[in-house]
Amino acid sequence: MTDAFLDPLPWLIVLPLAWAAMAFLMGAGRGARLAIVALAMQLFLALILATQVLESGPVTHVVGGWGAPLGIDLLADGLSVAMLLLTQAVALPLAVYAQAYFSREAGQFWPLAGFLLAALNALFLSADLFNLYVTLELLSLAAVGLVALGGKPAQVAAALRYLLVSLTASGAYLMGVALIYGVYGTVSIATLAPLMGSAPPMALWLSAGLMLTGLLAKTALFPFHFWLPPAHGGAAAPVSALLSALVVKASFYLVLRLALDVFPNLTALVAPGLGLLGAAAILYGSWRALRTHHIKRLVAWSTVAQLGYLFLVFPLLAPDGLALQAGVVQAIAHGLAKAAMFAAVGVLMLATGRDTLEGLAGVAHRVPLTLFAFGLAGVTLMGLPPSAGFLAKWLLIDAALSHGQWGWVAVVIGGGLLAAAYVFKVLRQAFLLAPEDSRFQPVPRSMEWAAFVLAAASVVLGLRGVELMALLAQGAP
Amino acid sequence: MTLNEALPLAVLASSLLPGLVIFALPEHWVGTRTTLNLFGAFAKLALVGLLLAGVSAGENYGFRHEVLPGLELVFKADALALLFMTLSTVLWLFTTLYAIGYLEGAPHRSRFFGFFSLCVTATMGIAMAGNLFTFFVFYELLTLATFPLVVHRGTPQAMKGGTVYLAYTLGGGALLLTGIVWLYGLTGAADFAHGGYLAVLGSEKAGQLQWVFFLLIAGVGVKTALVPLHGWLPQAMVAPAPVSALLHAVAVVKAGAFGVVRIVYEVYGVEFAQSLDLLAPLAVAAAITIVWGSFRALFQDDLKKRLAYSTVSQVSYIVLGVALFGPIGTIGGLVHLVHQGIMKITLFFCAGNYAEALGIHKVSEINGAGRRMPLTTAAFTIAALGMMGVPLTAGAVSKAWLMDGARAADMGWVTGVLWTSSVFNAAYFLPILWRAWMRPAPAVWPEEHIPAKGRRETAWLLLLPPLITAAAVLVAGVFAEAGWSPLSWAELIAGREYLR
Amino acid sequence: MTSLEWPLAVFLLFNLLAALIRAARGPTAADRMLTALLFGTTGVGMLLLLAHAGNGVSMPLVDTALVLALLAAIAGVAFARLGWRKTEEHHDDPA
Amino acid sequence: MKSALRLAVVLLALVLAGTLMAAILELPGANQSLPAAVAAHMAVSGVEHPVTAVLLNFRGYDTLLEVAVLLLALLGIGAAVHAGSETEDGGAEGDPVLAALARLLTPLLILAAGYLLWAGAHRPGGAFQAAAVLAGAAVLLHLSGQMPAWSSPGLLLRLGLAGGLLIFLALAAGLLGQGALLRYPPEYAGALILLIEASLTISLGLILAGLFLMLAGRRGGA
Amino acid sequence: MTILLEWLSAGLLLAGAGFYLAGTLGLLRFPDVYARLHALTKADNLGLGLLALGLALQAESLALALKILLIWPLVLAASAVVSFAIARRAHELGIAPVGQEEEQP
Amino acid sequence: MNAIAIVIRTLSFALAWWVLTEGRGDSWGVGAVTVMFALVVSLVLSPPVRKRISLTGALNFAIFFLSKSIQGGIQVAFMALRPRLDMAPALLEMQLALPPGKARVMLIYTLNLLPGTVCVGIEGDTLHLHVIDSRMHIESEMRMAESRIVRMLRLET
Amino acid sequence: MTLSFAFDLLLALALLWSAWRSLATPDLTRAVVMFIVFGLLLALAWARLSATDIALAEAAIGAGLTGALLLDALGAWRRAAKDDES
Repeated sequence: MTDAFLDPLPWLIVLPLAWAAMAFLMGAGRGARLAIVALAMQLFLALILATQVLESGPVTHVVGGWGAPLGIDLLADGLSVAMLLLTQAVALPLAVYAQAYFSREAGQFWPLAGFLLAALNALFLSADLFNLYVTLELLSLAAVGLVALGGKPAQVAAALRYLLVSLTASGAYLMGVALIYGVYGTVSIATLAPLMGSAPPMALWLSAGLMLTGLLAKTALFPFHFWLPPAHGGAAAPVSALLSALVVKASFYLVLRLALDVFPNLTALVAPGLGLLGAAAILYGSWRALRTHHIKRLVAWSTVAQLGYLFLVFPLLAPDGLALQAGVVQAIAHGLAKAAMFAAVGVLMLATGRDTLEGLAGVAHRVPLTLFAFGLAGVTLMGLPPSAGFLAKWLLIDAALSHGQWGWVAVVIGGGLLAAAYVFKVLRQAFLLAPEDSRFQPVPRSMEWAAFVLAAASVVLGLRGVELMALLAQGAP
Repeated sequence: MTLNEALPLAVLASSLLPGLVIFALPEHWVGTRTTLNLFGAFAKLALVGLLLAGVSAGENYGFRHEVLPGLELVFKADALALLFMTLSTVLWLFTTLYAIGYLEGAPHRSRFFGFFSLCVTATMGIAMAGNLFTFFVFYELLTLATFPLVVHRGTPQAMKGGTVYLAYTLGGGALLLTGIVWLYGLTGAADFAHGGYLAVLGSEKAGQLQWVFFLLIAGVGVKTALVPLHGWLPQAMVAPAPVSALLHAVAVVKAGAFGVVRIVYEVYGVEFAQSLDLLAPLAVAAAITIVWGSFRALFQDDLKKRLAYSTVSQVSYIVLGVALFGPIGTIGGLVHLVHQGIMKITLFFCAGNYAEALGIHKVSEINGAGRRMPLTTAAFTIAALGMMGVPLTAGAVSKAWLMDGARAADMGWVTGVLWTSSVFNAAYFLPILWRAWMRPAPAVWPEEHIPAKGRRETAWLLLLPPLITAAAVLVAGVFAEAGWSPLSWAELIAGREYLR
Repeated sequence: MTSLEWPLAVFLLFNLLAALIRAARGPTAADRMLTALLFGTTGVGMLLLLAHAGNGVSMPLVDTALVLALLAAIAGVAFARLGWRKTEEHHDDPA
Repeated sequence: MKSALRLAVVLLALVLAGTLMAAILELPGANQSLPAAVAAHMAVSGVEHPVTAVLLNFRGYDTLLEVAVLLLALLGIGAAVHAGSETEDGGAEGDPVLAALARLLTPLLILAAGYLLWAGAHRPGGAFQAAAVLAGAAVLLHLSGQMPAWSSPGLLLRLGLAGGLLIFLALAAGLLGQGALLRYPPEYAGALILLIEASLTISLGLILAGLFLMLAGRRGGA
Repeated sequence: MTILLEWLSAGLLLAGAGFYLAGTLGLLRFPDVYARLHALTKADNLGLGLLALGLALQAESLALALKILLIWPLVLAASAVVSFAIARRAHELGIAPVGQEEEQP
Repeated sequence: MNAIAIVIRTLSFALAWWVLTEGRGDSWGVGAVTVMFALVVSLVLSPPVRKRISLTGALNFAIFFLSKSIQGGIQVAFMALRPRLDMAPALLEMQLALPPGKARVMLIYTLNLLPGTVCVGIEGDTLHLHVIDSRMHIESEMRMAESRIVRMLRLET
Repeated sequence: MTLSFAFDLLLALALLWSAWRSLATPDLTRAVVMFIVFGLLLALAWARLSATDIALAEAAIGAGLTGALLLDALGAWRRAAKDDES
């Protein structure tokens, strides 16, 4: 009986909830150390869970002991564990980063971040459509709160816009869930899967459409991207990092989940459309990133572009699963790299006291480690070897070629070049000589190292794709 | 991990690790940095020596690491790899020495030497790559590692050059990647193999394979500076002299040329390539590049730009040699890989010395430099004569073999191309020599840094490397038939390619 | 007597909808607010009627009515104390 | 332009509404196994009201997360208000007429909240409704000048706000000893649910009140 | 007895509805805020009271009847306070009642 | 004295609980806690005072209040239902006889429910009153209410 | 058509109408009022759908909290607008 206490799965949800609430209890600005210790434990738990899944297949946890249709089941398969690992791996360095970043004014950052992470873990582990809705809500509210954190009018405005989009999207998703419940009388994915016939009733179509639309809006896929740049570009650096690296991935994960496990028949029909939107996102996002002079906006627009890659997966999904792996690897690579990039940008802005590209002149000399981190993260975003981003790109091109769909190859390659264009736009600015009158603030070393660790992870992961693939194969359809 | 697996990794590590440490070093730790640099260079030299001995004795050195299921990083140190590795290692040592002297007191040296080491690591990786994927990984790494070197000075002009460089090389990388993935789709994972591995596909896929060939060659052709993909090379001249030396003699253009060798010989196989009618167009492209590069060089007043166009022309000798069907041409191309390296590095060292000591940047400013800097000018002269193909120099050896190869392959027009190029070579090098030795020196040099009173014409760290490499040009030409010469090594490789 | 609840409920609903005219006309903010207050008291009555119409099953609706009655004052007071700032209605338009 | 956009939105809404209606009318509707399952397990749920059984037992995990959602809503407001606020002492000034009403109603509201909490075990009601009533009392007290707005909650208040979640969470984790999160032993289910609901009533009441009182805390600065 | 109760109850319900109608009409017809407040606080409350009384008569238990009846005083108190608050605010804002011009405060 | 107030309040809260739960006996576990809680809050909000309310006065007031309230409702209803509006609204000023505090609050509550009057404000001892029909005997009504409040609260005038 | 059905139909229409008005009206006061009205109608609707739990919650939240919040916000907005003018 007591070995349930040793099961890492429930603790991955309980622990972040607990430290979030404790951080709230400790008061504004407190809780950094608690969070770091707890996150280290979470990373450890996620690793244990990963080994369990790798060795003996998907793990379930029956909450309340009731079992699927009546109660809620938690499920950890390869896909969810990969996302869980990403979450903890991104969160821990960012926590170290944030501790230094918020040396004075953390406000409610720690509880909000704790709830955000709890929501992510719960989302990745849930196998119940309604419970997923609850986790989405938790996630959105935490994210909105984080965006508003500084309390500046622009931040609050961006947060409100994000909130509206998020609530509408959640509403659409919920409507979809309600319809599914109306048709099949259950919201458990495992129970639903065998019920899905080949001739779905209209309600199911509508349901799939509503859920998909809601999730796309949350993922900020073009043309739903409009809320993202102000929200991610205006928030505090650790917040932007968390949001870009993890939060938008959560809804993508959900789209993937639904496509694979709930609506396999309907997905094929919308897949080309999703791919086209993804391609548009890549082009438009990159173009906007190239045009902006605001360094953080640039990174935010880059997120819009990079999210596009994730949706190229759908037209290539069947039948070999190569593209699925590409999508997950891209999500992970981008997660690590974008967290690193936002963290690095935070350091750069702190060091120069400016937020424009022009202000960057000379940083190559002052904060070389950070710039190096930015460059490494850039390598991943461009999809250059040996990074994880390259693996994703390789898998995508491979899948596209094996389907004979040449167009996507062009998009992937072109997107990589565009990414190179905006990444080097920053780098070359950093290599310029600093003007005489520029002044640099000293930056805590822990921030520089956190950014570097994340960036390095995104590159090193590119050398360890085999393990990741083995993990993803667990429980894959 | 056996020793034979560890050695290739050790070769990589001998420049990678010092490079990473150097990044972290504070700017003023000159001594530590120099020690690390030299330690890495000598360690690599020793390791490569070990490999050379081993390969001559028939050992196989290799290491594999699976990145994705069916996608492996493969390193192997075979004879061809070692040809390139030896060249790079030796020249790296000299370039490092030169750079230490050249950059004395300059800012951002930790960054410079860090990327410098990364750059050589990438070159080693390219040399040892055992399949196209591995080749691509290091090919892109090379792009990334050289960019900061090109823009090192941080001036707007440097930025412009760097941007152009990136645009070309990343674009080339994209083409290369497409070709590689396409090929993987056709064959699955496959290692480089003597005689190629595509022949089994037969002629059914000929159309696809021709497209792939085009993509691959275009991809590596950017770094090789094949016309019309050469536009970045003259722009990249804004880099400091050691970087230019590295780019032109060891790293970037050579990586491209080396890629062409691997693709033609060990992916397609020269016979299969011939059967797909791929070699003749390649030869034509190389010929055009040779003539066009030489022609453009005639009109450059900027010394480094003239040398740059010279490189455009000379590197395609290698490609031309590869495109000539038959062992003799192959030997000519391969040996030129080495010969062009030592000649061109000498020229750039000297150009750097002129600029550093006297502020001479242009051909028109070089009047009388021979009397002011006799040793430098002597080295320059030897290398220039080599480029022209004057007998007893390394250049003469390559040209001779190439011409023989062309005749053997029934491509007589190639001889014409080579002669034309040689005439152009003479036309753009001889005026420089004449000006340097014969014309009187001006009253004031453009920007004199080294006072004339001293015994040496410039710092010994700047002087020694060009003298040694110039000597090597002569040695490689005079002792071409010796067993340890580059020519013999090239013959060994060509023998393995054609006489399987 | 159960027959009386539904006619009355429908009647009260009509009554409410008629009151919406006042909400539309104004002229002051308070006039509009009065409609909301009217909805409050009438809502309590309707909930009681519905509770009775449900014949014991929906007796919890009495609780609902009670809660509504307990909290009825809040909206009106909040309006008077916090929400009513200006008299000129034509300035209300945010555009 | 703006009116065209509005027209588009209206059309979209109409299309959605129409499709929804059609889809709902088309629903098979037969597949209602879940209510039966709930009914079958009522005896071991610890309560008599199916809604409460679902909310706190069968799908108690959802509720646990929802409590966090509510706390987050408050945190979000706190985050937005935090920087720009010039805190004000105590809301509206005293008003004897209103104060009298608040004094009269507050105990009654507390009684009603307690009643709803108790009622939740076997009929509609429960922690959330009770909490809403409590929050109403707090708003009334604030409006009548008898409760200050919250600029930054003190430790005791924070304990009250987070207490419900913490107790719920501690119980959920503690019940891992039974083999799973929130796996109540049937004989204690009723008591444990009451404990959770009671703590939730207080915490949620404070949270809901906080939504108003935190924003009111900024009013002085606006 | 029960018949009588039922008739009484019905009468109360109908009367209550009548007052509701009056309240609404007052709200619509009366000329200014103050007058409309009269309509709302007096007529509607009475309507509710009668309605509650009528329903309470039919309640199954004494406690339930009391519960229903409890609602009325609560609403009365609330109305009294709300109408005072609104009227005072209207007065503060300088809204003159019909029939008496008031100077701006 | 305070003890009596506490007992009275406890009893009335308990009665309210009994009404709310419709007399269910099993509710008293929660009920006891709730009643205690309500009692504490009520004691904090309105501490008991020495003076106690006169029971007869209160009853008297209640009857007065109820009848007047009904009368008020009927009056407004007739006014609203009559085909032609017949009203003479006015703003009156009255001098208050009652002392400030509870008594005045009671008066305002009453006046707001009495026929034809709504309070619009107090300035010092002056009460501003809106009347819907100035032809009525507002003053005497108000004095009646005042006197009943005085009796209920046992005030000395 | 039974009266209960008529009631439901009327209620549904009223819900839609109030929701639409609270969204579409440019006058904020009117929108807030319509929203409060909408809340009350919604409570009635839940009651009619036998979802008494939700009716209870809606009544409590709608009457006790949402109205107060919106009116507070309205006042704050008006005051801010006035500050901008002056």
